[in-house]
Amino acid sequence: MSQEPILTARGLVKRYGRVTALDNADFDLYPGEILAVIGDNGAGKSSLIKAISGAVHPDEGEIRLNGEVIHFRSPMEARDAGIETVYQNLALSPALSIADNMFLGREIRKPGFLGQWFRMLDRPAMEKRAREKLTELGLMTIQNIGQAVETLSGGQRQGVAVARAAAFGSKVVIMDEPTAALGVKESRRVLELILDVKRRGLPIVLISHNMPHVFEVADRIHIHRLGRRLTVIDPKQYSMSDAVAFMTGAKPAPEQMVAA
Amino acid sequence: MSQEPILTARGLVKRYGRVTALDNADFDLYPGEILAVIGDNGAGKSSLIKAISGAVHPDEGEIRLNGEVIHFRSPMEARDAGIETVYQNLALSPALSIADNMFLGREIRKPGFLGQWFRMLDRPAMEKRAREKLTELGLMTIQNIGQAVETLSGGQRQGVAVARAAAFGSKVVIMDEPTAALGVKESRRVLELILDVKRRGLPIVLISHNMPHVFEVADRIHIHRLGRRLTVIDPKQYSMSDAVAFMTGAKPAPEQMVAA
Amino acid sequence: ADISACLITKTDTNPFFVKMKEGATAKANELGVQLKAYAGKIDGDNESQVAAIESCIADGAKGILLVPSDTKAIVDSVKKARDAGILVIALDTPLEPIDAADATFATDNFKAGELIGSWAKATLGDAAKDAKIAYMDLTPSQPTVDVLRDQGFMTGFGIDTKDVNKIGDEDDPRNVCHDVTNGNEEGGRKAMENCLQKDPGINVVYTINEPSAAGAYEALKSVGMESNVLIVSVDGGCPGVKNVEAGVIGATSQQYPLLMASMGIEAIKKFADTGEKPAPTEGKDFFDTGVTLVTDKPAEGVESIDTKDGLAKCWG
Amino acid sequence: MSDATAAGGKQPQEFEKVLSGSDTSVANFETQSRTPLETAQHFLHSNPAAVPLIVLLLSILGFGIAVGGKFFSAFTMTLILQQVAIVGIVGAAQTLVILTAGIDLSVGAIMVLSSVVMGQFTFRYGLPAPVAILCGFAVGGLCGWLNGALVAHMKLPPFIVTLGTWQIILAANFLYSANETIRSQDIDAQAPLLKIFGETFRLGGAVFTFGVIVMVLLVAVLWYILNHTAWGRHVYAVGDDPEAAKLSGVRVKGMLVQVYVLSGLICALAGWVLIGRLGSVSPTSGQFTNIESITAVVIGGISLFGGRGSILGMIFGALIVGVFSLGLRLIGTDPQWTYLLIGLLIIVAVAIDQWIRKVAG
Amino acid sequence: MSDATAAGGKQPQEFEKVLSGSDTSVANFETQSRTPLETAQHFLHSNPAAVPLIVLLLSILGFGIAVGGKFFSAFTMTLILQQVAIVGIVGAAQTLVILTAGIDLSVGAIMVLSSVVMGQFTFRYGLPAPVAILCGFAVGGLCGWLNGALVAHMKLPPFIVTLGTWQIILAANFLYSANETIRSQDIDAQAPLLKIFGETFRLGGAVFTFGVIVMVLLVAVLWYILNHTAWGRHVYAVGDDPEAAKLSGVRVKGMLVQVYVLSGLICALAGWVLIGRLGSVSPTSGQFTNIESITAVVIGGISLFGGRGSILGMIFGALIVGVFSLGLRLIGTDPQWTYLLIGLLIIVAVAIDQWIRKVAG
Ligand SMILES: Nc1ncnc2c1ncn2[C@@H]1O[C@H](COP(=O)(O)OP(=O)(O)OP(=O)(O)O)[C@@H](O)[C@H]1O
Ligand SMILES: Nc1ncnc2c1ncn2[C@@H]1O[C@H](COP(=O)(O)OP(=O)(O)OP(=O)(O)O)[C@@H](O)[C@H]1O
Ligand SMILES: OC[C@H]1O[C@](O)(CO)[C@@H](O)[C@@H]1O
Ligand SMILES: [Mg+2]
Ligand SMILES: [Mg+2]
Repeated sequence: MSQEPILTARGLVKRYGRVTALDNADFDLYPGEILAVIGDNGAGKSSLIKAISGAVHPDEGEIRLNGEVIHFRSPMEARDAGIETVYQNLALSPALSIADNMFLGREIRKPGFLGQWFRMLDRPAMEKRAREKLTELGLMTIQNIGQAVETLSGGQRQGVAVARAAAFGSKVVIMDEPTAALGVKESRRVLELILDVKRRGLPIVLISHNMPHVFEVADRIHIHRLGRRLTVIDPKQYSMSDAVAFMTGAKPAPEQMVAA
Repeated sequence: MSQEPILTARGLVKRYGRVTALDNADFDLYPGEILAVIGDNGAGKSSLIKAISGAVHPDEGEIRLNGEVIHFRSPMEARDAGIETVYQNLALSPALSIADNMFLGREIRKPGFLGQWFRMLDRPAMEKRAREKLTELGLMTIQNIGQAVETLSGGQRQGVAVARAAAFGSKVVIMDEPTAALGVKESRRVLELILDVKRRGLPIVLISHNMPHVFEVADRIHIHRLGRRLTVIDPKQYSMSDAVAFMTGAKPAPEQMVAA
Repeated sequence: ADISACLITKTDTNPFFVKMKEGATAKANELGVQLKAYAGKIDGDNESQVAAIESCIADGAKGILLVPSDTKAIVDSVKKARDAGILVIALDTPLEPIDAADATFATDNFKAGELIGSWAKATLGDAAKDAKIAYMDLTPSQPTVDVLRDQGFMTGFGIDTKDVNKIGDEDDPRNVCHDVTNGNEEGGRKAMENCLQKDPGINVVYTINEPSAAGAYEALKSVGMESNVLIVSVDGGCPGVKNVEAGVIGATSQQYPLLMASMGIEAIKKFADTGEKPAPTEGKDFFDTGVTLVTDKPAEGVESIDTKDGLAKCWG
Repeated sequence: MSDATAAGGKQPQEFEKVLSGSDTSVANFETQSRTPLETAQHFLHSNPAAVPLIVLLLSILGFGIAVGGKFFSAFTMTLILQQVAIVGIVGAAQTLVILTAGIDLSVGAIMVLSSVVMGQFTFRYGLPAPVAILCGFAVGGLCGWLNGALVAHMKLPPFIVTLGTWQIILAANFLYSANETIRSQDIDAQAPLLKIFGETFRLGGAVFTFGVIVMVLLVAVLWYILNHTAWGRHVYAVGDDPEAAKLSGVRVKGMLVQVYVLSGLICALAGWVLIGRLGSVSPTSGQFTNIESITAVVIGGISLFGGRGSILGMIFGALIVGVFSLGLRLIGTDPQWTYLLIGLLIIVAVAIDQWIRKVAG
Repeated sequence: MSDATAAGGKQPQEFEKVLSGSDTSVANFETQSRTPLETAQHFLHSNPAAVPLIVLLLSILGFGIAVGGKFFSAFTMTLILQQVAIVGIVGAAQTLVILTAGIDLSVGAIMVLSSVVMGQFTFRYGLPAPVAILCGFAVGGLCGWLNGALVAHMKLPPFIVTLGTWQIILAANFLYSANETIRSQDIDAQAPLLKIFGETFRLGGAVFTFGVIVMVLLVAVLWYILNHTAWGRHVYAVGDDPEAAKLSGVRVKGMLVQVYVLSGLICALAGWVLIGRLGSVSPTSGQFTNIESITAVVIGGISLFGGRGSILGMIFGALIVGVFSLGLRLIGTDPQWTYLLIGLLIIVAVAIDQWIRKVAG
């Protein structure tokens, strides 16, 4: 594509005490694409997307959204800018209801007087919209939208998190290993959801250790190694074996990077 | 095989409040085999192996080890009987050292007077043996056996848990999704380790959502659905598609069970 | 040479002890004595006083002025100080036994109680026969001041005290309630409320000191009973005397903490200079710093001064 | 460049294709017919303030029977409310903090310092009472801000922070006040506004103080805020899982600071009410208010781990303690029996709560 | 029956075969040359008792300079030890409980009740002193067992359990003792064994009580047990992550009960030492011992979340408080300044600790 990237990062550095989790990492995401990020455990994938989504502050480096330099001080600001993230640990509040969780930080208030002066929440509206989102995404049947998230199974929880991101992302959706704990059936549904979001025109970042899944859905694959971007490959030009070989250091990475 | 099963369970029931996690589940493990357990999220796989390893007490049902009925009141007793388990959440103490973790509950005391009267731990001996185990299993290079487990990467942690089970299991080794969070390389090492343990003559129970891995190493596959054993299949006679179809209810399970 | 002395009070929050400290400090400056002051965290806090005594020993003090919180439990520590050659004077509250200290400078607390007891009895006249009395006592451990004033009041009122060393063993039906106040406003209010519940007909309230009397008064006021009840107290601080003037308190037994403090410092100075120890008042086992009943409604047969005189002699 | 597996690109793996036929019904573990016991448990489980309310009603009933008619009098009932007012107000502050998984040992100290500031600013510096009262609130808010900043920005455990500030604030209170008590008559004469919450009015036999009214209003307003505004839901989210709250868009640090500041302001309000209750400004009051407020919160079924419970539970908890204390006095037991029974009550209340959670799953 | 993918059985997937050639070196993030600051941080990080030890030495030095030579005298130094003995012993009990991620608010009450039992059983029932002392230990152990059983078996939060038992035990103490103090003279005459820990012996200018010796021995023994026996490691494991400890073979419930019982027995020991220190048996003592012992533990760098810290840190923490208290008293500051400074100390000590953890990563 000849388009400009929607989201870029250059020279990101993040240190945790003596550990350097990000070591001059770069990143590019183009409009409408599914970009997979793969790498060994501890390569720095989660740190990368946390830096991009405002969950941690990089020690060095620059992030641009649509060409403009941004400095998110909190995940809230990234969300306000249209970047939605499914974190590896889901980030749901166990004791709050499904609807409360989906709307946390972007609650709907009652119209008119009550909402404006008494800042009263519009529970029915939020529950209705939450139910719609879940149904629309065809993800699962949840009987009671008011039930606490802690009463859901692991798969259902992952579903809520994914649905929240898919429903509210207006510019970018990022998913960190959204299928790690899921079974065959549940994983497939998440993949379908990802393709769905793409069809709506949003670019997606997918972190995953599952090579067949990555090669099935990704338009480009960002290979992360030792805290930095090693290379970006086109899944149609390289095999899974190649990708694994690059990512584990079994083969040197190709010199030229694939411009998307 | 015409042998007697080493570990059996009949009619296990376990309820959590209104949820029935195990609903009359059966289970058989034969000597020297790798038995895979597969099933949807929430099917009750973890509950099953927790019941077998003494981590939870089934409400009903009977468990036999080598034909004798057993009632483990704690994981400790299961371990004393030679059953070692890698739980889904690893069960490592973050602030304790690798050596302390490996020997937790089976510490080695100093020989002679100090050990007998003052119950003094033999730190050097434990560290030496821990290092040996980790090296012998060829799993990874850990510089400092005295470092706290919390300073290890996710993969290294899983490695310590697996090594502990492999090293101490004398009758049975159980692993609950030991590769869920692991990368391609790290998962492969765990599979090799499993084959290694089998070569030492121990039977292994492997819970996994990764079909290719399951079909690669399993001798028999126990399919769990809605809290009970649906069927047991021989991976040489059924395809992955069949297994997935049974486990998700897409196809009815074959009538006759495969005696191993 | 430089003589150093210690003042250890029950708390440093009761105005009585605040004044005592001021008086002692002034006297110490005058005589060139170095004074360090210590206090417990709450009334009844014995451990802080033990630690304070030890500090004084370590500090090489010549004398200690002590207002003991727990009059029995502190005795051993006092002995240690005396063994170290320090003069220990109990102020306000005698030790048990009283001769555990080298000297005691105090109000005659039994008499203080007796005065307000007799006054209440005389004021009530015939009604005294079926009075309903509530006692706002000090702390559960019943230190000497607590017992002396409480039992003194009963004696003055004509109630059989049974064991005069023990509060609460009486069987006179006029005693309807005993509760502890820790000698402060909050405790006074709570204790009074509790007693009111037991018997809303209470018409005489004995209080261990003026802070607790103030609290008890608020409780009475909140249920509109303040004018039906006779409150008596001990202390005679300026706020207390004003309360007598305003009719909040019927009568109070005035004590003289500044005198206790200044005499105490003088005694220590003298002991340091000459080795001589202070002597008790004739016929008593302690030095009596005096007590005077203050009321604007004098009663027959009970000697008293009015609030104008009381205000002239009050202490802060 | 490409091998066999690469051919699989853009295609699900073979074994995943069968999924289209998989069972789409959702497993329903729920037993259809519920026994009355189960229904009750479910109700109790979903209404966290119900258990303390029931305990409260039962204890009123119990003492009513044991003590007789006098216990049911409007007089007794309102006296309980009066005795509970301070703990109820401070308990509201404590509830906010505990809902965020914190704990505030300094509440009593903040309350007393604020009341001393209100008094001394009026009498020592001659400020008009309303100004002095505002200064008292400012000091309360400031103490709360200090706690909040240490907890949120320095990431210190709330127990430790407030253990420290408790001692600091209390000592500051004694040093500043020079332990002077301000007398009731002086307040009446010069600044009756300080005592406004001690004013009473009657409704039949019942005597209410303004302090009681303000407690009830405060709890009602906080209940509304906690349950019907975004800010309130964020308080729960922060206590439930701060990391999750942060990642899903709650400004956790800001929330924590706000909660502690609000708690400080409420303690200042309690300080004002305290002046009304004692009639005077006494720097020695409130020594046990922290423990009493935590007790009310705990008996009220609010989890010390944060994120669970209702502020209504706290007020029922405070009333239960009030009913027990007064009831036992009326029966005529030694006050020590009250402490003993309240100790038992704490354990029993929490055990019941735990049991309901467990059985209701 | 078998399709394309089944052919892969017993074979790794294609893309996994390349792994044989993968990089086998282990990523080494560690910067090779450490600056002296980093080395210091690392040292402090791996020796949890080092920070309080350094603070202790600095504060002794500071007060030595401020107070003058008298502060360094053997007499003063040993006096601090004497004053710290009770808090140090109770702090050892508190340390055990806090290491298991618990907290014990009832320690002071157990201590006092045990001392009262030792005294009253001797004087009220005329039992021989050794028997009465054993009874005191039995009562202490029983109280601990009650706490432990409620925490381990009923799964109630330790804060709530001990908030309850604190009140229960204290009230039982007052009811049983009838608030009677047993006087020093009587103990000397009839049962001097009760006061044995108050006995002193001299070494030059230093004055040691047996109470001090027993505190030092107790801490040394517990240090050995916690660090060099399996039981001790299990205490840490339980506090670190009880679920993990249970699954990896620690009898968590049993351990918890044992820890609380041991804590109760240590409190009983403290009760015995208390008789020696006060000379008498006083049922009103120990009101602040719970807060004081928690303060020592916290300043000693032991985590309130369990599993981290050294019992040596606790004793240094207790000594720091002792040095501050005595030092400030000898300087002659208002006692309120002492409380204020100790409050500051708590916060600063924990902030430093947190900072070291953070920077040392
Ligand atoms: N909060 C933290 N504190 C200290 N070290 C951290 C922290 N977060 C990450 N790290 C370290 O940074 C490195 C990169 O971690 P990161 O989570 O980004 O890896 P990852 O590629 O997402 O791994 P995985 O595939 O296992 O999720 C690891 O060595 C990890 O231990
Ligand atoms: N401690 C618990 N309390 C309540 N419900 C539980 C508990 N543990 C398991 N369950 C429920 O029991 C059912 C079976 O859970 P289990 O963990 O055994 O499933 P699983 O097959 O291991 O799933 P997964 O593949 O996601 O690990 C689920 O519905 C789960 O929600
Ligand atoms: O708290 C009791 C103390 O209060 C006083 O009456 C002063 O108010 C003292 O004489 C007494 O010791
Ligand atoms: Mg990650
Ligand atoms: Mg599982």
